[in-house]
Amino acid sequence: AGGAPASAAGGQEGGGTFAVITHGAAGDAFWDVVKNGAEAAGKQYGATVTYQGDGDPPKQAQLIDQAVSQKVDGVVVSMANPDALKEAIGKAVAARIPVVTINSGADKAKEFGAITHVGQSEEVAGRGAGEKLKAEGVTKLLCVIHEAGNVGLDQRCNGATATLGGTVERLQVDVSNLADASSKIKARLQSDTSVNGVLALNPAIAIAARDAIKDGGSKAKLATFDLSADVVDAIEAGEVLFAVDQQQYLQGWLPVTFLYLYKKNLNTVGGGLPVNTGPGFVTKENAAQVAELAQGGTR
Amino acid sequence: MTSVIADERIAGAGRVRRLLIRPELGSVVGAIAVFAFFSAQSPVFRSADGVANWLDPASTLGIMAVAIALLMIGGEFDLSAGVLTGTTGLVMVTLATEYGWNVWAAMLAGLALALAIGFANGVLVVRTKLPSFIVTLGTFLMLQGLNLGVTKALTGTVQVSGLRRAEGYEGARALLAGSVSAGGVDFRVAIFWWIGLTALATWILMRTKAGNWIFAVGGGEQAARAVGVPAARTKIALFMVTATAAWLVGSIMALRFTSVQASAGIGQEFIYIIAAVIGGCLLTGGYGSAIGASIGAVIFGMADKGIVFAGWDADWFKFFLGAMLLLATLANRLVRRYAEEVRR
Amino acid sequence: MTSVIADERIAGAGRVRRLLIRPELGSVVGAIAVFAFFSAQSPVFRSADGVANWLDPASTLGIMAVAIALLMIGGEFDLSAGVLTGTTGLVMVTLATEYGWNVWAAMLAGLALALAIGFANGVLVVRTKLPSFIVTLGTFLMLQGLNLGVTKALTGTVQVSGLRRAEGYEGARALLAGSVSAGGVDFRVAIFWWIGLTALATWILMRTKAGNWIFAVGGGEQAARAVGVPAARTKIALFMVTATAAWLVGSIMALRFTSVQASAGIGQEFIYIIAAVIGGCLLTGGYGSAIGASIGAVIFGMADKGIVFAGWDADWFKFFLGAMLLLATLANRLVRRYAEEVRR
Amino acid sequence: MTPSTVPAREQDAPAAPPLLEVRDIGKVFGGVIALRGVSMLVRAGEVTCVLGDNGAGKSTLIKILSGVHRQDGGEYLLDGTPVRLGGPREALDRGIATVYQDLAMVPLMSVWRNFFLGSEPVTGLLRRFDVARAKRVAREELRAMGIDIRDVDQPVGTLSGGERQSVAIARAVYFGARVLILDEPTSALGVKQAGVVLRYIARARDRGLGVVFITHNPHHAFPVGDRFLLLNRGVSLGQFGKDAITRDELTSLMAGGAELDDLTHELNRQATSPAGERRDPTQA
Amino acid sequence: MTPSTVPAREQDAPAAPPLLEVRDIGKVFGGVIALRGVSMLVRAGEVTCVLGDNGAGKSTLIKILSGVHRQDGGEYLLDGTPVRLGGPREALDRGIATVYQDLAMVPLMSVWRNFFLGSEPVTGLLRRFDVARAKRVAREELRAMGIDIRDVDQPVGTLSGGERQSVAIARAVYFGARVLILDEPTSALGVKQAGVVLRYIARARDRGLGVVFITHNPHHAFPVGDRFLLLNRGVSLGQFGKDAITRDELTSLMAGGAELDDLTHELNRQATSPAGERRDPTQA
Ligand SMILES: Nc1ncnc2c1ncn2[C@@H]1O[C@H](COP(=O)(O)OP(=O)(O)OP(=O)(O)O)[C@@H](O)[C@H]1O
Ligand SMILES: Nc1ncnc2c1ncn2[C@@H]1O[C@H](COP(=O)(O)OP(=O)(O)OP(=O)(O)O)[C@@H](O)[C@H]1O
Ligand SMILES: [Mg+2]
Ligand SMILES: [Mg+2]
Repeated sequence: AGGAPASAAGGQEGGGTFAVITHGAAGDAFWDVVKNGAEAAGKQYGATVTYQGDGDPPKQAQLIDQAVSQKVDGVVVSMANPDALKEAIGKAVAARIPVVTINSGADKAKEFGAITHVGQSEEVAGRGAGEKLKAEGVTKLLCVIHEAGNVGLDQRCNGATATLGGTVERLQVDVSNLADASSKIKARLQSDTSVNGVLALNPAIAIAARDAIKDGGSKAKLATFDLSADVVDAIEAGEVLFAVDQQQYLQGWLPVTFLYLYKKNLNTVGGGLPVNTGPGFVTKENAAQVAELAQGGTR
Repeated sequence: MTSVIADERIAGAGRVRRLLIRPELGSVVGAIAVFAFFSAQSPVFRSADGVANWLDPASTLGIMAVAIALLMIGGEFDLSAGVLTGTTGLVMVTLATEYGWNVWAAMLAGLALALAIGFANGVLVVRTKLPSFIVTLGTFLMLQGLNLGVTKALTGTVQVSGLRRAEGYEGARALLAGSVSAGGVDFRVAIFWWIGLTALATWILMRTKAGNWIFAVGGGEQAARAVGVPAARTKIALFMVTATAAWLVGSIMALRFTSVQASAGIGQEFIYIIAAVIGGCLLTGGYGSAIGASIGAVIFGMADKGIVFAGWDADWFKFFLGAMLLLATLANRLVRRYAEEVRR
Repeated sequence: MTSVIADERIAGAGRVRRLLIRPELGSVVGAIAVFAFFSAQSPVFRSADGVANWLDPASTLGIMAVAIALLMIGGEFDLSAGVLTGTTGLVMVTLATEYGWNVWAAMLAGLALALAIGFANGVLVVRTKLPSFIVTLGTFLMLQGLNLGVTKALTGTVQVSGLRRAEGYEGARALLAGSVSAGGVDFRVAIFWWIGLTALATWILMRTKAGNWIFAVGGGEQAARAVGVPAARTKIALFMVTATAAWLVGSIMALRFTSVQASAGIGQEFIYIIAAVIGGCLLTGGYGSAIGASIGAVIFGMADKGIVFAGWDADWFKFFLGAMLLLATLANRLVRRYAEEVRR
Repeated sequence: MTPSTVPAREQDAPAAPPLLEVRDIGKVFGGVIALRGVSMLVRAGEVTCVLGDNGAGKSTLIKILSGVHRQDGGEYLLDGTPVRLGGPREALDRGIATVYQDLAMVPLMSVWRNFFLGSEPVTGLLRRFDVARAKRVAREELRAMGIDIRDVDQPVGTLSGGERQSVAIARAVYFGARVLILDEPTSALGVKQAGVVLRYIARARDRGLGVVFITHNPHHAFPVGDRFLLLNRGVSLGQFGKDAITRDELTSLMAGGAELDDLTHELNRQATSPAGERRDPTQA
Repeated sequence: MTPSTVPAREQDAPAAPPLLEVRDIGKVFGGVIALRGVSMLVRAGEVTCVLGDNGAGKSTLIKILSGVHRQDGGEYLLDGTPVRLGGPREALDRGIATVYQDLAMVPLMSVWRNFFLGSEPVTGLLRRFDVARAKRVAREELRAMGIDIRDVDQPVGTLSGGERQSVAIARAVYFGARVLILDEPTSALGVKQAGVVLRYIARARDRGLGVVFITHNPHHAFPVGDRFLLLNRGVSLGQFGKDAITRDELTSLMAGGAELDDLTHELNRQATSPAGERRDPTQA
């Protein structure tokens, strides 16, 4: 990363400068893979990619404003809260900076003037998880939210609720204190023995949930979003049923590619229709293959 | 008594040092250093567009930092101030969209709620004599729960939106969240609110009874009480001022982004305190200035946005931010240390 | 001088009140109240299994709260303590997995780093005379950036894992992160570490020179310095003690989960302070107890888990937590107020 | 000399009730009884001295009079009617001004801000704090007391012990009152400054104020005192009128024996060995 | 009487250097000159009194002697050799014990903890703080001073002003030293307690200690002082030997004129109108 931004805008050998601005907090396992994808694409095309993320919509909007001030060659935005970003994206469009939206916000992308949308919403991913859990016989599901008030996490739980058919209960834990998270999940399982499924939304929480289920002697089935080496191990050991894999690496790689092509060649992909990246599932069958990739931060 | 014309016990350098002793002057030096640093890193940072850009977050932060500075000079903390900006925004947007209120009416309702919460904070602190750190931590957590619980109960999601369509929106927005064009660059009106409030707060601190009382309740509550300062009333009023600032910032944000997330404002409370402390407020109360807090907000805003302008890797963002903060406060301190030696 | 056998100026209720005046006694009452409340809500909560469950997070919180309490009695804060638990864990796991170190050696390296950071914090605070709130906020942010930046640079992901396969893992785990079975229920060994450290800290505070110095530098640094207490050394040592506790907790967590996230520990620093304050430590320093901080950790742990046991709506979780905290500290305060009246 | 059960001059006093009276008041701090069954009265145009050993309860009594503490028992009367003071503000509003031994000042605030704290002069339509006047008055009043402050903007925390005390006294005197309470005002003062304070006390008395004056220095107490209240270990030994007591009796009362003169002789002997001394404190 | 440029008794003193000497020292706080060109010496077996108005710089001088402040100019000699004190700890280690006017105690700590602060007695293998002994000694030493503390566990912040002062003095005396510095130790004390302190000072002198004693009370200064250093507005007016000065001269020196007696007469006149008075402070 690095490099002088504004001066580099036109000067960089052909590549250009693209700003990726998401609603993921720094260090979030999911968004980190997006970042890796975007940066890898940038390297590939000789473009400068700057990545910024902030879960607070106003701050995200300010980051977009900043990118516009720097006159970048393209902006990639995740739209968890389209309303709040409307003005900032409008500014970018007005300044003739091409915008690609990623992850959520597919329905607003066109309206706001984005050239295309990549990924699919958290809600859809949640639906997939719900369906699969239902097939496994889960009737009462615990959806573990590790960041209260985060729209993306809430949408995942909503999606699961929509397709599971049974009851979905939420539990709030703190991702930065796993011992505490583990004991809270255990407490919930101990006090309500009818819970027979747990859906973690983060790989570290999945490991904490696995320990909680084991220690508490519960029979609950466990599924998670996103991957880590530990989660892949757990899937292979049968402790975790599956991990929802949105292949978010593509949500970083593709938009940079599209913007690069737009800049070079004025290409737009799919006539502005959304490009879907997932959901994929990592299960016992394909865990071994994915394991290596997860170690490398591309899955 | 012999009355001397020029007191021989005053050292020559007195005047210069006296100027430097003002709580905010150290932070001015820090601000200049940070500005110079990032200007060298990125030409956009020092362009009019860039300045408008980093002044924007500095303005809302500054409004809160000034209020928090008053409160801190008065010897108390308010950890609920950040989340209260979210609460007032949520109330306003919910009333305007779900219940069809006029935006102005919804804003007034938000103000009433903010004042009630500020009053409750103040009364709890004054009555129970618990440290305000703990009391407002309690209200912070409770508000956080309320924001989420009520929003979910009413809308089924963790955010409310659609304020744009509400009646009276355009007018309110122009007043609080619009922008003013100067030399082809748009500056947010919040910047003017911020400057105005800083001036007002400075005037109150330096030139009114109330200001004297604020310094006194923070610097020696027992002594102040003993000479008849209404300490309880002063403190309650300070909490209400902070709540009002939170309402103002909450409304500015809601009007600007037309939607509010239930987690809005969480974690900001410490940034307000940081800005006030960088600006020279003592954590123990009784000392500080409103201008200093504003400059603290500028330093924070510059460091925060400067790192992005400079294009440094986001993974290291916090590292640079921490280093900036330390260096800015250190510069501040060195200037002050040169200027004074206080015995306790 | 007339020497009186029984001083007529001591009121009858003296003994009882004297007992209640101890900083931790108010919190004991708070703890009993919270326990009774949740026991009534949920039978599992009061079962041995339930107790083992909520004692588990209380133990790691308690270890930190005790160290932070010592530091707070000594008049300082450490906001970097939470993220330092993550740093030490990351260092240990990285060395053991990426570089193939023995787990014990990796732990020692973590300890050395922690001590260095504690020392740096202490020296910065003592030398620059900046408030420790600001200095450790700086190191907090810097460590947060380092944790993420270095982890990503080394592994390409935001976490390090695979400690299980490292040499010496089993032994270290048994000592720090294992469990002990009592009556068919597994209790974590961290609980015993916690109890032991609380006892040690209490002994140091009450029965050693160093304890006397800690109270003195927190309650009146100038006065302490004037009678020859090595204030700077005492404070630096306290920061190093806090860092050591963070290392211990970081190691416990890493050994238990065999992987560490770059974000581990962020935000915990305030929970430590909350526990210490609930346990009767003054934010202004010079007053408090280690046992109190431990009980504060228990109260926090019970409230935190009790809400889950009681099955209340997760959206409202923070609301209940805030209410609990307020009530527990209020109970604490009422007991103390009955027992004493301090003039400043 | 015997303590008068009814206060001195009670007989020849007119029917007018005393400015301030407390009857049988007590105060307990936690397990500590600081004061028990103490009565005293303050009349217009008289100086009441409160005498007693260290820890006798003088400051505690003063704080009850000035509304800082609420008494645990007994009655508090102002102009003959029982009152319950809500706090120091109320006491001030009723004309009771106090210089405290330990609650004097806000150290971080400047001299002039401290001087006017709680009674700020205001000016203009906006009722703003009249800073220029406050600085001028503070400087003048202090100079009148013999304290030549370099700079009224200096924080009180950086003043010398006696300078700090002078600011508190100057403030109480300046704002006037019906009752002026002074808790060891002269202890940290130089001879010259103490003389000025004694003169102020006399002038206040002459203007018809009731003054309560605490001091350990019999040379300060006797010249201005009209009435002497003796406290010992929290209980009252009675009030004495000036006519009922001589200077030497007073000195010996304050010292528990005519110690100081003894001492002077003893010290002048320059004994190298303390053996055989009448009272050797280090051997107690 | 004329100030001796060489200190009094210098002539008949043996060649042994004084315990402590400062030459031409000064101190500036920010823009405030607190002390300029002051010299003094402290000899074994002598009491040096430092006299001066409020704000003259006495406490500042004392703090330089005891290592709290570092002087801005001039020399500091111990036993004739120049030293640079690193702090109060070093001063203590070199045998200089001090009772400060304002940095006395840690209010939240109990009496016995304060008493032994910085010099805790230890016992046992683990070198733990000998609490039982600390409590006993603190109680005994205070009782010896005439202060009968109810409970040595009481926080110092809840003691009366004089009690607090007594704890500080008892501590300094108990730990002994070669030089004992006392900054207005008697100002908050009752006559009885002050007598005890003066006796302590005399005993310390007789044991061969050098004592520096600050007081505003000539009745306290004269009986024990051997040598008097006069400060005025931060500069020295010279040191006087006891033989070079009478009690009345001393009193008048301290007061800037024989004010107190004047005052007594003036106050006894009970003048209702202050007009025509020689010096009316309120009209200055
Ligand atoms: N808040 C308190 N808590 C406990 N004890 C207290 C408190 N305030 C005062 N005391 C005790 O009450 C007694 C009387 O104190 P007070 O300050 O009234 O004495 P005093 O007569 O003013 O003494 P001095 O002449 O030394 O100032 C003292 O022994 C003191 O220890
Ligand atoms: N830290 C400081 N900052 C500024 N001025 C100071 C400071 N310390 C002392 N001074 C000033 O220096 C002068 C001397 O103070 P000092 O305390 O030495 O006086 P003193 O002779 O002890 O008086 P007193 O008899 O009233 O105690 C005072 O005028 C005071 O205002
Ligand atoms: Mg007193
Ligand atoms: Mg002094």
